Amino acid sequence: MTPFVADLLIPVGKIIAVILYPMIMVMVMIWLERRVVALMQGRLGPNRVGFQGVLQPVADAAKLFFKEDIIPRQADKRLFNISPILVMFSSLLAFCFIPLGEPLRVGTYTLTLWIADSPVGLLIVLGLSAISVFGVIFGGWASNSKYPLMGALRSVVQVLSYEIPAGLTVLTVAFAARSMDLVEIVRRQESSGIWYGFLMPVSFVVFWISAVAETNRAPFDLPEAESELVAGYHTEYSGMKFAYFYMAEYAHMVLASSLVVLLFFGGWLPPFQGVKALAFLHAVPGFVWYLIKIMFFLYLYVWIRATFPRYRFDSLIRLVWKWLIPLALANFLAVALVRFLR
Amino acid sequence: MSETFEKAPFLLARADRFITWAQKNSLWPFGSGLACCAIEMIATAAARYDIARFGMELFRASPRQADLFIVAGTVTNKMAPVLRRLWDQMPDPKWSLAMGNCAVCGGPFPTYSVLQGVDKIIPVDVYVAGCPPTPQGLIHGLMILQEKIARSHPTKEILNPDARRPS
Amino acid sequence: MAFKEIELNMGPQHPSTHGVLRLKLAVDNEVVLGIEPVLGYLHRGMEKLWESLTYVQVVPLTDRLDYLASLSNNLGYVLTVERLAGIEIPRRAQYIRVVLAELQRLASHLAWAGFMANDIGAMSVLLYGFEAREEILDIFEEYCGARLTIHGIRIGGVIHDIDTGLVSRIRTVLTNIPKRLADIRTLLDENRIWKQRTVGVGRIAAAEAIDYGLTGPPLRACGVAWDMRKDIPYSSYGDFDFDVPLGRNGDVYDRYAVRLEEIGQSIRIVGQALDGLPEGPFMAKMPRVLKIAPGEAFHTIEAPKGVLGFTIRSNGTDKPERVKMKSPSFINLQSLEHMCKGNLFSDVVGILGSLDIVLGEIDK
Amino acid sequence: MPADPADRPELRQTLEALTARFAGAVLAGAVEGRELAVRLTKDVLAPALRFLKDERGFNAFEDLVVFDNLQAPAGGGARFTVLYRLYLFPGALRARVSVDVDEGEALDSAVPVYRSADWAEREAFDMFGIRFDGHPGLRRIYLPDEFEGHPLRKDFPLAGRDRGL
Repeated sequence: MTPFVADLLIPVGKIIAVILYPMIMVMVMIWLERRVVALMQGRLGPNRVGFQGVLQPVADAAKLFFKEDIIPRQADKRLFNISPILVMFSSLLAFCFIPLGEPLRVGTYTLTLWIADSPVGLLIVLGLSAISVFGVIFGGWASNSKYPLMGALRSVVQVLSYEIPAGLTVLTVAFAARSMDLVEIVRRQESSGIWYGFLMPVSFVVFWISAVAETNRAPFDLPEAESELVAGYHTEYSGMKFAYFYMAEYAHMVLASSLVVLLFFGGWLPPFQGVKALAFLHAVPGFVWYLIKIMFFLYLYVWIRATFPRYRFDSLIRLVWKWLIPLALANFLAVALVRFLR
Repeated sequence: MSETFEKAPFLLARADRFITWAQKNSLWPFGSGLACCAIEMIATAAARYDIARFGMELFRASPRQADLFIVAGTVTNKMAPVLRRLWDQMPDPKWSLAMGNCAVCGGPFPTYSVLQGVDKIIPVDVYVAGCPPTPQGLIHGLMILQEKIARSHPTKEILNPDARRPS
Repeated sequence: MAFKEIELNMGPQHPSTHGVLRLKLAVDNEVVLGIEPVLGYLHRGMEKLWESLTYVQVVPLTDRLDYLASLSNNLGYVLTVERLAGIEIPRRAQYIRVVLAELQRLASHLAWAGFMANDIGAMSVLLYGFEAREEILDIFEEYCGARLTIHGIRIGGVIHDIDTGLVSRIRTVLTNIPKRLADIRTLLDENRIWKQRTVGVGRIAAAEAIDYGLTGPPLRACGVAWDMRKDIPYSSYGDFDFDVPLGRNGDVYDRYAVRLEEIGQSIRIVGQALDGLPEGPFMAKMPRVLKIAPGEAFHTIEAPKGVLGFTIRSNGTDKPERVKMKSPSFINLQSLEHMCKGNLFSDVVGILGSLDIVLGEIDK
Repeated sequence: MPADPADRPELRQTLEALTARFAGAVLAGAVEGRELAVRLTKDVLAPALRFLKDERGFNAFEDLVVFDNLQAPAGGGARFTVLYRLYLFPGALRARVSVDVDEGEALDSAVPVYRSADWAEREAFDMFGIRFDGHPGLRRIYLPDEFEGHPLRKDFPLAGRDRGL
């Protein structure tokens, strides 16, 4: 294995893979969302473009690519252009720290299925996904018109206040796994034989609710409420810039679901490890389990969107400050107590 | 470059086919209904007729992200400047469809406050007659528009901007 | 810090203004201080146009007023002309008119349920409501060929007779509607988010409602039992027994509950009308050119949106001297500011949806 | 549907009370079925509406109708006839208060009495040009403010005067 291959080809290959992975997941997600929401509403959804509408996201992206790129005259040019990049960049960068499976032994070389694995990978991913809030704020502010501004202000308050319960519940997982390293957390779940989702169900539920809220989805989609704010913070965006916002939203959903799977449902571990009779499940590679679990949570996102009405702003904030944060705190104390007594 | 374009080398023709295929199959209509035709437009997007099958499901509320302007209903003189502004706010390449007799030619209202036909203020690609046109009629109009897009040559417009359509 | 009141414009083009209504809102970051609706973006000059058409030619134009309930507009106008001209309508025609008007109320309420739920965020209810409404539109299409602007009721009676085949198809639709309604009810009735968005929002007291001239479901949601079908029965509504659903505290949730309840009542009325369909002609004997002696008549009906009234003055020729329409949505919209003051911006969308206004009827 | 044959006694009392209260101003009065029709002079309109609402219980304002008598001259020969239609809930009784107005004359507004008369009066001003004194914000409701002329007058052509746009 010449250093040229080891130090250049493989890392570049991995980087391309990490960029492609969310893009493909976003394409799948766009198709999945429009089909599933349509079927839930008693209609068919896109099924003319390619087999069963599979090429629909490709058509959307290509069309948006060739659209005229309008920058409103009264907009603040620099901020206006930076915000879609910020939103997209933060989610793609966060994907570098998401491990996709156990390292593979390829001949003599061990291929690690992630780009960077740091002892504080969890914090870095949370921090990076928080950068997207800046993109939304700059975008809403720079468009210099009333509806985007209101959308951006709503998004600021919502995402910041939902970071707190998310952070607290993530702490309980780190507490249980005694480390912040995502790979270590999964290995810890494997060795302890029980997934944290079942060990600490309250943490899972609170984290899931704040994950849905942070990605501005479903009942919490106030920043881009079509019926009130026309199109929320990305009202003034068109063409490829809007495509960034549109895809970044899905990328954040994939990021949040993969986080939930890693932290609470044992990433790439096959289910029912302990049971000897089901040992054949180990034959299936870890990455496949990982994908199945992520798809389940993405389906859950879409299911929630098709059923629930939208929260009003004050009830949204009351939910987090009166219910989620106290619950997360109590849960954190309980976990700490249990750890201390054992 | 434009002379070589006359011979429409293979590359540009293929690019045309791909671009028009993408534009044809992801026409996002602009959700602006004016009168009775708006209800039929929504019925066309609803479960039974479902234009989501052709990829037209996302009724964008903001003109910036829409590429098809369906003028569904009566255009009054008070609404005309608003409609023109909405049309200008839409990014190119954009198409428009005059749905219903009121939008096409003023319909049953030869009165002081109605604009006799929306093509007085915006260029119209497809006229759909009917008062209101049935969802099948509207879908037929949309299919004609898709054929019109398939025949267009976006690369020609990109290469020499002066050949651009009057907007 | 100087208090700066933002002037927000829910402009003539907005996803949830149900047409071309423009609301000038004075907003203190999301709290509504004042609303001034601006109308006229769909003013087609109907009343001027009617003065240059004959009585019979006006009927199809009344379809385009409240385009979600065109048969009710026809019924209102046609009853006024018949009262003016003193035409006697055969009982079978009156029963068929009741069947059509009540089916139209079903379609209008189902479409409204979809629009309102979509404004508050529950997208799927719009699709379920429209799917249920499509079945009723099939009946209209079979009866007289049109889905939305139906023009099914003429001066002197109705266009066609109802044969047994159509009666059985109407009955199957009547059995399907409650099933679809059950979907909508399970999705919304006890939904915590829906209740948070609607209970106690846009509340109006009964006395204020009457003073604001509110009519129809928004008024009955305040507990005021004013239903023209009961108070001044017309077109043989007296023969059917149905009760008038009432709300208690006149907020958005009660208007929602009253309208869904009315759907159940309308199904009862259509059932009874079909059972008791009398024999006889479906159209009175009408002169070829209808000339009406000078006079004036005023008649009101209970349209899905509220009390719809027509004042017609004749001058002996075949053209009306003046036709004035009293539109329920026009009067109901006046109380929007009273209901929205002090609420949040996202409640304005809910309250506007609960009033169920249609711009064709407001702007005439 | 012919009007109810039985005349309503309370409407008859209202008519007598009205004629007693506004002696010279009641030009004509009749009770027909469930409707009381009264023709008043211009200056007594607002007090009469206040009287009907407070003492006689006509609590709901139903409609405001304006007739242009250019071709069909009314009794008094005035250009416009303005009708106020009131409704008594729950008794289901109606009152038709009509006033004759000449061109250029103003009526005093009914908004202090019936709040929902606001837009109806603005529409009457927009369509006929009748001014209402005391109206909180009398301006055109349908047509743009720079529109000249009042469309529903008989002498206004259907297709409008200037075919702008």
